Amino acid sequence: MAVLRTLLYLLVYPGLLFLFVYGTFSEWYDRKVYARLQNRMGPTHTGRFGLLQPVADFFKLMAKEDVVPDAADKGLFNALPAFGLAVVATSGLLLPVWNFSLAAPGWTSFSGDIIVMLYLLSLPTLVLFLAAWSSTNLFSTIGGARVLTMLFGYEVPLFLAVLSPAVLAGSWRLAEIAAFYQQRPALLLVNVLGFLVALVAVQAKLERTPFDIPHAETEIVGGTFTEYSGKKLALFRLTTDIEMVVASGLLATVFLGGFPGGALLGFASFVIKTLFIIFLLSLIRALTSRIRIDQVVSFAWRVLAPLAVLQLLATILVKGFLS
Amino acid sequence: MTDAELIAKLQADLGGRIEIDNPGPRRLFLKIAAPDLVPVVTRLRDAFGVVFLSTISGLDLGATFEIIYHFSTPTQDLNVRTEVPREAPRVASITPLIPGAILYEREIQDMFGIVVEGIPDGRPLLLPDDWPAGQFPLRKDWHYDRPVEVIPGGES
Amino acid sequence: MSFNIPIGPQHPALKEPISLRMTIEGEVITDADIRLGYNHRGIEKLAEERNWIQNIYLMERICGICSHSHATCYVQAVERLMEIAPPKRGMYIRYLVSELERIHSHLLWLGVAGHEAGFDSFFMYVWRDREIVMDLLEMVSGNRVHYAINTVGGVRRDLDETQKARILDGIATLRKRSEYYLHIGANEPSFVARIAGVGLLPKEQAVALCAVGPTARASGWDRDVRKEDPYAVYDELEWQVATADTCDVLGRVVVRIKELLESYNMIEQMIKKLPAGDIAVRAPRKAKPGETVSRYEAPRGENIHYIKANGTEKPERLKVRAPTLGNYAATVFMLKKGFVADIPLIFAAIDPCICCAERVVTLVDGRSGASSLVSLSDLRRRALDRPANALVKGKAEWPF
Amino acid sequence: MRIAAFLPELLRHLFKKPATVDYPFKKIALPEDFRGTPYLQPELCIVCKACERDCPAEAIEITAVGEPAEKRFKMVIHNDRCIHCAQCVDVCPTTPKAMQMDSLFELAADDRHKLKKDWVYVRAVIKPKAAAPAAPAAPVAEPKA
Repeated sequence: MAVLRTLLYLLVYPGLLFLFVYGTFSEWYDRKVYARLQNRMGPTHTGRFGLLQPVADFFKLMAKEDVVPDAADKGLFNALPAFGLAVVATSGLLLPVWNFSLAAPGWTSFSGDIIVMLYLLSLPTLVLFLAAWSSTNLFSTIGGARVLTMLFGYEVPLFLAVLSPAVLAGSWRLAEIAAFYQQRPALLLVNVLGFLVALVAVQAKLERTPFDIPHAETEIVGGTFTEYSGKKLALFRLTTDIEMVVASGLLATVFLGGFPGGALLGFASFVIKTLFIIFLLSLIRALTSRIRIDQVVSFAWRVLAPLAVLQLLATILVKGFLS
Repeated sequence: MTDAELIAKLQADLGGRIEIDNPGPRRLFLKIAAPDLVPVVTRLRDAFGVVFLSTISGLDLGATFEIIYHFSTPTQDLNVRTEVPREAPRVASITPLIPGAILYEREIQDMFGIVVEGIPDGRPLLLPDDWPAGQFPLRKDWHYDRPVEVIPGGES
Repeated sequence: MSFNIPIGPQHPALKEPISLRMTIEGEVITDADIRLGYNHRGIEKLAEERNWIQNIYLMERICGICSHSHATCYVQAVERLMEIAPPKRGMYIRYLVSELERIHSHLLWLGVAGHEAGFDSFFMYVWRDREIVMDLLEMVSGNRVHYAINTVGGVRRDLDETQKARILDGIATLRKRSEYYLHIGANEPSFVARIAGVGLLPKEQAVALCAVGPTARASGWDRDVRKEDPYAVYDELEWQVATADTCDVLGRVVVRIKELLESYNMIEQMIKKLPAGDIAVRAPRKAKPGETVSRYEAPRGENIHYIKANGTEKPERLKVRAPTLGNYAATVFMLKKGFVADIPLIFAAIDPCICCAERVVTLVDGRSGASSLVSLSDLRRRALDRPANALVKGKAEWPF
Repeated sequence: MRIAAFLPELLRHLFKKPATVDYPFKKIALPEDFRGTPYLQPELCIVCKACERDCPAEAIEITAVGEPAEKRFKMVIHNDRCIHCAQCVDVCPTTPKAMQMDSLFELAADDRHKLKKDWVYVRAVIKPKAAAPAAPAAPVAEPKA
């Protein structure tokens, strides 16, 4: 019986099926907001208000021919999409939406799960690089190298920004951090600077404009995904969608005070808060132009890193006053 | 500097080597012999500030080829024309004087078969690489047979 | 170690088939070779088999964006050959449509420059406002792209009061929007970071390489055919030549938006001063033997037609040099100073209308040593570890 | 240099109606004299072949049908080659004009033959003006240049 519950837990509710549905919904929401910001219509004709457009894209890609370049490293080339999806789905399980109760913590809520979440979220970047490297296409090697260069840029500020509220809450467990800020909502204001830094860093992690150089179509065709097609490309796009959902869920937990109110109400606040963060990500995407790779690295180290350190400093000072 | 003043100065300066005619306002046509091309263009550039070359037009007059260099200054439009015999169409290159001229010289080379001596890079340009040598499309004696248009499908 | 990267003829950044072969060393491009001829249509040969009226429509199809420029330049030359003077009202309408086309072409370029730099919202907004001028052109001439409003001896359609009023308030909204884009184009930090100090073309190089149009004017060289060799209407209007002296892509953005603002003033003056009278005069079918050179300021630069007539219905020789060709020499120079990641932006900055230049010629610079063919992406990898001493990062502060 | 210079404009448009038109389902009105496709009114045509001579795309073909005395002609407009410049309408000497332009521009077809339209008709006789003699003006067979 417990095995069935775990299987259901893994495959249906917080697992793949739910993440697939919510990932495609958030992609639709992102495309619709981005279009409306640009005074355009966005997807409208597939399903009601174009809701099924990402699903349609997904199944269209699944039906397409799946080409594997013969010079590619076959084993790695085929395994990577599935591995990327698995990594991102597991990080989805750690969100304190479905294991919110502090008293009876499920097996996915343990002390230190924020560190595991951050680690799992930085793995897809590595998967992208390996995908680019293994497909031996020159455009994708360029894209892969750019992915890694950007990784060194935004990773440190992201970790600093996300971990400073945990330092203030004095615990590494997502559920406890969320509970801490639910009791003292005033302390959320301390982390506003960290929230901004984390937003920009997540925008870079998801490779969206202004940081979408790795697959800038006007310069290097498809970037990391040049050689991918058919099912593998569909899986990669799904991975990026779910990564967006999980990353915004993490930011909501840490910066917007988690998801109070038991199962149903907690899920509702989860949806509202992640959609709010995805709206902010779309806004950044509509606001700026793509910047060159060297400008990204210098921007990360000259602007993001100092702000993140400042945020950490503020957190330590406030912690001192509190105790 | 009105047209008349310029004509007077040109007459004084280049004298015997050029014939000038002025068909319209701000339009001057200077006819010179082929060997005089480079000295006249240098003189125009240094003394009269003629630096901007709009383009070079080639013409097939039957017995000879005519080459017109369209220069322009903020006040007038000077067109220097020379003629080269059809058997040995050779002319000196003015790219050392005006770097922008390389384009147009390569075009007349391609289209008329006029050999431009001293051109920095004489590779074929516009015509495809497998274009048969000795074929110069803009010559009057070069004809192409228009293929009959075949529309696929349905009764014609 | 010198590599030679091919871009094109098919490449996402290029809207038309042209092949750029760049020889680079490390990060800097040392030599560029542009190869044309991929959609050469032999227009000059075709023109010799068509009569004067049919040639108008052939000239219009040299380029999709500046079709009216080529048609007007051609019709001016033919009218001079046939010694007929089109009525004043016809001339005003003709040059009103050419200014409207300049607005539509500059707005199109502004959007594409934004898209090349990745600033898609700017692209969407600029092209949404471009629809205003496209609708005006469709109302005046009956078609959005090839207006075909020119005929030998004048224009084919007249303007009535409602059309004039709609043009005026269309221009009013466009002026507000253009000022807003001037503000955005120069103040959005991520966009300016991509265009300031990129594609440097100092003034003496612009003069030596005979650059034309906004590319030359952005390097401080105020050459404009409408001022130097004013045809018909331009000497009766008050307007200035728009220039900037930052010599880079930012300067070209500024020059083009200033030219937009000048065009709005000119259109308003033309509409106020539109004389009464008929719009065309009958033209003979044959032209007297003779030759003429006609020049016109197309949106991309100076357009020059040389026509020689031999007394029959068909031209003896028709030579067309489109503005983009004049800028290729300057493009090679700019690419040489450029970085690999800026290639699409530098090339888009001269607003290349490749099909315009297609009837003529390639440009090449002295080749340096042998070259081995390596694909573009190998080059881009070098774009990553860019040396800290960015080669020529001109301190391009905002000229205002 | 202002951070997020585009923000006010974007937010203002967030809830505005989109500027894009849902094309196949809603269409924008055409201006009144939009140049669509040329068509012939056979009863007015005097077969002077001015349109055939001046058409830049050689899209008009007029051929005689039956024996010459009958004066029956067939005109074919190759709409797949037509460039919609309305030069045929301008050059047509008849008043009212035999060649007219409609406003049809959605011409997609899977077979180019479907785009060719033809008319078979007898040449119109020019109605004699009140004073002028009644002799119909013999069409000057303009040598096809």
